Amino acid sequence: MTSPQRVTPPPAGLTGVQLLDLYYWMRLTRSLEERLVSLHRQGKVVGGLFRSLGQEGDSVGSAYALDPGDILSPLIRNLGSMLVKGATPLEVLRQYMAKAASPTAGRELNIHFNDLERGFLGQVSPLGAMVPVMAGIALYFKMTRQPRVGLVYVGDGAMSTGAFHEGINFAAVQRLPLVVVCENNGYAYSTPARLQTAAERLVDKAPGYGIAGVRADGNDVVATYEVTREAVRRAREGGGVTLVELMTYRRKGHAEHDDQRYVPPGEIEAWEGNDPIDRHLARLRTEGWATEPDIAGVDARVRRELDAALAQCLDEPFPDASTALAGVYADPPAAPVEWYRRAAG
Amino acid sequence: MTSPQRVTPPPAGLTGVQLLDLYYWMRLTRSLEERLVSLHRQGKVVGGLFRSLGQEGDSVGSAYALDPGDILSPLIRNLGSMLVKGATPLEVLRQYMAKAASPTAGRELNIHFNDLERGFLGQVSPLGAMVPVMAGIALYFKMTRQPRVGLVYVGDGAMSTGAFHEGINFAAVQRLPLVVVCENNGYAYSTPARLQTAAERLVDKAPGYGIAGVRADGNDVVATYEVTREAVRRAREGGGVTLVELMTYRRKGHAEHDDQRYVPPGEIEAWEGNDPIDRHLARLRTEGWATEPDIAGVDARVRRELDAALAQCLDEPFPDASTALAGVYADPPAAPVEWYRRAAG
Amino acid sequence: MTETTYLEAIRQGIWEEMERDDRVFLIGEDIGALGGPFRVTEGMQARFGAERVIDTPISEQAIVGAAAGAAHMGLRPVCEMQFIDFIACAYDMLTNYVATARYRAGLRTPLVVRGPSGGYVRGGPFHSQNPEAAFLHTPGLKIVCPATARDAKGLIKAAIRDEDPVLFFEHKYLYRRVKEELGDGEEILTPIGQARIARGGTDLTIVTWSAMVWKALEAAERLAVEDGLSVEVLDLRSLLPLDEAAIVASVRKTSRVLVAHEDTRTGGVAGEIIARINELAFEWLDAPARRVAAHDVPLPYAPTLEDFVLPQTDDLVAACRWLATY
Amino acid sequence: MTETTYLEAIRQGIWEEMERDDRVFLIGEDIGALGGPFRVTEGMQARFGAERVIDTPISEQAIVGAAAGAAHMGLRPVCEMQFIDFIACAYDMLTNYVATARYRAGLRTPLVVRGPSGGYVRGGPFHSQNPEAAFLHTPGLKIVCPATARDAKGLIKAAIRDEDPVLFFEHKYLYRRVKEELGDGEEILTPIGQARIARGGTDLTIVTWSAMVWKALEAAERLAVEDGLSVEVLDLRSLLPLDEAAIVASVRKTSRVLVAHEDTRTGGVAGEIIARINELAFEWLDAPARRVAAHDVPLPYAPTLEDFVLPQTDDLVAACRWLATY
Ligand SMILES: Cc1ncc(C[n+]2csc(CCOP(=O)(O)OP(=O)(O)O)c2C)c(N)n1
Ligand SMILES: Cc1ncc(C[n+]2csc(CCOP(=O)(O)OP(=O)(O)O)c2C)c(N)n1
Ligand SMILES: [Mg+2]
Ligand SMILES: [Mg+2]
Repeated sequence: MTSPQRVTPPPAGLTGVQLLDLYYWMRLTRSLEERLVSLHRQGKVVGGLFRSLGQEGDSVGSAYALDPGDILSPLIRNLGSMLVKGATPLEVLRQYMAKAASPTAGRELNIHFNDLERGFLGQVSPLGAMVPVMAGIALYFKMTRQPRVGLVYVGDGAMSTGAFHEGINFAAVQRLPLVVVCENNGYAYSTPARLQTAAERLVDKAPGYGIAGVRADGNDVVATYEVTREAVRRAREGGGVTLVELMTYRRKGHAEHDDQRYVPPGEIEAWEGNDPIDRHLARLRTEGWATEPDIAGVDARVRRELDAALAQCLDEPFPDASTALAGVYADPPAAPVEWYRRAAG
Repeated sequence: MTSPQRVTPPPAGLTGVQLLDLYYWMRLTRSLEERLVSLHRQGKVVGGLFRSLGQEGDSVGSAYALDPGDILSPLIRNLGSMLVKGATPLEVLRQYMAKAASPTAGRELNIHFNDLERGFLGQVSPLGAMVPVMAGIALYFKMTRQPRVGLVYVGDGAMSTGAFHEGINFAAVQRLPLVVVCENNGYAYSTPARLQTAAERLVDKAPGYGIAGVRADGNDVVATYEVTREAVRRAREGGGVTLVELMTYRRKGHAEHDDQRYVPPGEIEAWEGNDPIDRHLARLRTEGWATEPDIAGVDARVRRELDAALAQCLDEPFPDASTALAGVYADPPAAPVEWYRRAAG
Repeated sequence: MTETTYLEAIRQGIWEEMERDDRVFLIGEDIGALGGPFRVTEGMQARFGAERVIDTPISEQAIVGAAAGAAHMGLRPVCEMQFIDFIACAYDMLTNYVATARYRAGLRTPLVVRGPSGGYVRGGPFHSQNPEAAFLHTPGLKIVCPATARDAKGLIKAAIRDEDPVLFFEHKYLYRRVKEELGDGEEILTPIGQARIARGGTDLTIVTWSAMVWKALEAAERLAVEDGLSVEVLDLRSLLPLDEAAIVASVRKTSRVLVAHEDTRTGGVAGEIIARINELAFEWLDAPARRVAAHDVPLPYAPTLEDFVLPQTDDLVAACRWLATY
Repeated sequence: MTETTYLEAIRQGIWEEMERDDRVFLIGEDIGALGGPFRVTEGMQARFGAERVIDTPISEQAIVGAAAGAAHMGLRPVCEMQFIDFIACAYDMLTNYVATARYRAGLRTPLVVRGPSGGYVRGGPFHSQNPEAAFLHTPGLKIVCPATARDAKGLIKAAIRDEDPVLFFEHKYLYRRVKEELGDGEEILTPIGQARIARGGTDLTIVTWSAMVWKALEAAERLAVEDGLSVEVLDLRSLLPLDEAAIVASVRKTSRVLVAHEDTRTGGVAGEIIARINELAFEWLDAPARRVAAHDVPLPYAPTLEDFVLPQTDDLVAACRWLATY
């Protein structure tokens, strides 16, 4: 698959196959979201839809730096990270459409789902909460002497939460194998980063926690991979926590309904010229890591996979109401049916 | 009062009167605590007793840097700051002994009391909470264009709380006239600073909030005054938040009942040689800012004042039970008396 | 005259108070240029400036804590929780600091915390909560939950003028679904702590609040038509303080009572209400006071599940029939 | 045989579980060298090492959150809140994350959060709280509140072995005041969700838990001697799940019931219990089910005030007399 006309040494030690792989994951992410946009317009997505357009590079590049056995916890916009870690488009589609067969059986939304075996722990909505939780997973790795690493994403916004602070600080003190990836996409909903923090760079928080800090271009999937890989290595070798700040931009609104009225004119357009997929494709082409047929092959594969996933789940049912009460506790196994739902009390 | 044999220029622009004043406040703090220790042994202090032995310098020096109209919020160990801001020994004694005539009428403990006119807002127990609250007071100063400043104390321990993080960050973004004084006394209860943070210096957190940071010797009352004064000036002139780290040491246990079993041998003794009062006295003497009669005069004044305060309140009553229900709300003015306390329901 | 939605009523209420009293200011996430996710504060930053409509970092503890500090000094902050579910992040600040400030320390702390609450909108477990039970046992707080556009306006205004901290739980399902004429130029103020008889009746009382009022009214209508039952619907409007007198009066009249709320049953507000009914109207009860509430599970996302877990009009009808024939 | 205090019983329970199961670990502030402010974890770091007895920064959210993460992976964390009042700081983490994890996402989260709670110790508003009402309406959590040394040991062991998150509220007033013989070598496990009849009786039931059990026993004794009344004292031990069957059985037997708790009345746990009694034993009631609870104020510091605000044995006696003569 690596093509003969290659002209430079492989970036970040990645093989041609891996470079094409990165393209595959980014393309899959974007195309899956595009499918979700049409489903949303058709009213098939039950709740809101959150896009990562323009941020596929940082999600994919950072998740790609993990090994099997490592566990990550995504943000709402880390669809790409979930996919890299083995979540399937079918699962994601089912989640958004609240299907009975979805990983959470229709209980939770979008990418809020987990598989600790594959290595992802879905987030909850209260921002920052996953930082302490992932510190706990890293604590488990440390206590059981397993050379595994946790990675948790936070936004430029989520870093303002108390939970973030308490979690990263605890992990730092314990020198846990944790990588904290700050996706700095310029906004938290409508709030620009300058109203979120007075710091020049979010990575400037690292010394205050006594941890390593590094900043990279999040729209360069390879650079993202490279800095995260280094942070993962450090964590795995007992070097403790790294704060990785990835500079990127949220080209779509906070969610589909957001008209981005608060964005200065021209800003989005400027970032369109800095698209992570375009940039990676350009690299693949100019440095000769992939041929046109390679690329077309990936595109076709993505289409095929998404077609298949969609075909499988589109007409699946919602969960049956009778499933609503099970599993709040291991014991008792189900909450009681309220008396007004039965004949009488 | 300034003596003729003065040999150096006044430190930090303080006059001889002021330098002796600093001594007065430190001595008052220490002697008041010593009185409290005997009261505690006699069972007259209702709850716990928290000492600031060896930390009087940082409390007094920092509070002394404020102007009338400025407001501070103390920690449990900032008795000295409260006194400088106008809280009286009588009030403090009454608080500890839960007297009816205490500022909180027996509802709250020790130095948990307020007078916004004099410029102090007592803390609550949940650590860190006062940082957002004091940010709100500074916000009020800013919104009403008053050249006033807020100062909030946090311990090396309290800086680990989410409330600290959210409060200082908000204040930083809004460029509020707030000074955050970290009293780094080496311990939070039994927890040494290295288990509280992996940072080398707590002041290293400042760049992460985009604010000024400065560190000083907290056992040098003049140095403490000087750095805080500069931070207060910056705040008053619209320069925003400063994090001031004052290096000191908690020579007594967390509270009177704490046997300090966790402290390495020799550590306390080493710090005894670095006593803020001794150091300041030595400066007064060697630099000639005060004569022996000046110093003896202060000591006598402190004794006199404490004798008087104690004489006044020692036999005062506890609050009457009938006062227990008033003032939860402005309206209704009192909680209802529970039915079992009355004839019948 | 045109009709005003529940959402617009809240907006108007805040707006009027901002115009009337320059101590009032707003603080929260994305309330400025965006006007909040539901546009409750739309246009306010343009009108009142960024100093009185403050976009904060994502820091609920700081929002509430800073509001408390400003309130001590005489300002009147109105805090927005972007979704009320996130009020959990400010739980310590609200219960330990804000609620106790007057009692402990004589500090006035007039502030409002408001935000979109409630389900029936496919919001999943973190965008559908009804947090009133979490705060009911906190002396020092007040809690209001308007059901109508008029009360939404009247209660937000009363909350802003109140001398104590008020939690204002607005129901997002009602935002645009409920509207009424609000009379031009009339000053609407709903006293905190007073219930409202939403529908008079003599056979049975439904005590409820917020969105559930509308389901209760539907149920009452159906029971009138299909069963000839006269059901009184009491809209509490305030939960803290609770209008005991109104509850007792209605129960003494009808002798049968159903307390209905959207939140889960165990530990929900209905328990408190039933205990009070028991204490104050036991002799008048011809049937046990009963509760209709959500099933005891986190609120799931799928429509089928949400519809099953949350109480529906049919459930109220069934429960009333059970009570009426007891 | 020697008597074991309530505090020592908790310590033993934790110790035994640490010995038995190396997945169990402790996490909290000052629990290592210090052994916690009350010495509940005394000697544990020396025995089990700093990896299994982790001194944390002052970060309640991190303590609970990290415990949850570790629990997902199969460990069994026991978190200490230095005073239970500070559990308020972890409210979001507990209610939104921990409690929902199994239902939302099939995540096992076996963890215990424990800490000194309760008043009668002149602790003032922030070192005296009873936080059970704050968590009662959270499906997914369990709540236990032991009154005796035996149950303190039996419930902490059961809590650690439970597959779900358990809040263990130990009463600091009982730490050294309550003791009993615990039988050498006997494995004590108290099933979660089962009440205990602390004293049998036929005329009236007091439903209560934690420190109030002892006051109820005192009251029962006085009422037996002075009034010839036979008062049953039901020690609930667990509040979530609630032992409905035991409550109902007792109420059906005595037909008069007092629910007593130390926490403030409005929104307190008694409301839930009275609602259930109403639902399940209404026909058996000869008098209204009534509550004895603290007055609705933050808990003040002065002895005179604390004694007035918190319910005392005299109050229970007065309330029982009122009920008995209804
Ligand atoms: C504690 C909390 N407060 C508020 C919200 C509402 N909220 C959801 S996403 C969001 C913005 C998040 O911004 P950021 O962390 O930068 O992530 P991004 O959306 O840019 O990826 C907000 C305010 C929340 N989820 N949690
Ligand atoms: C949120 C919270 N958690 C725990 C405590 C219990 N506690 C009281 S003081 C203290 C140690 C404080 O240490 P530090 O902030 O360094 O202040 P210092 O006592 O050294 O002045 C702890 C853990 C508390 N008050 N608040
Ligand atoms: Mg962002
Ligand atoms: Mg300290």
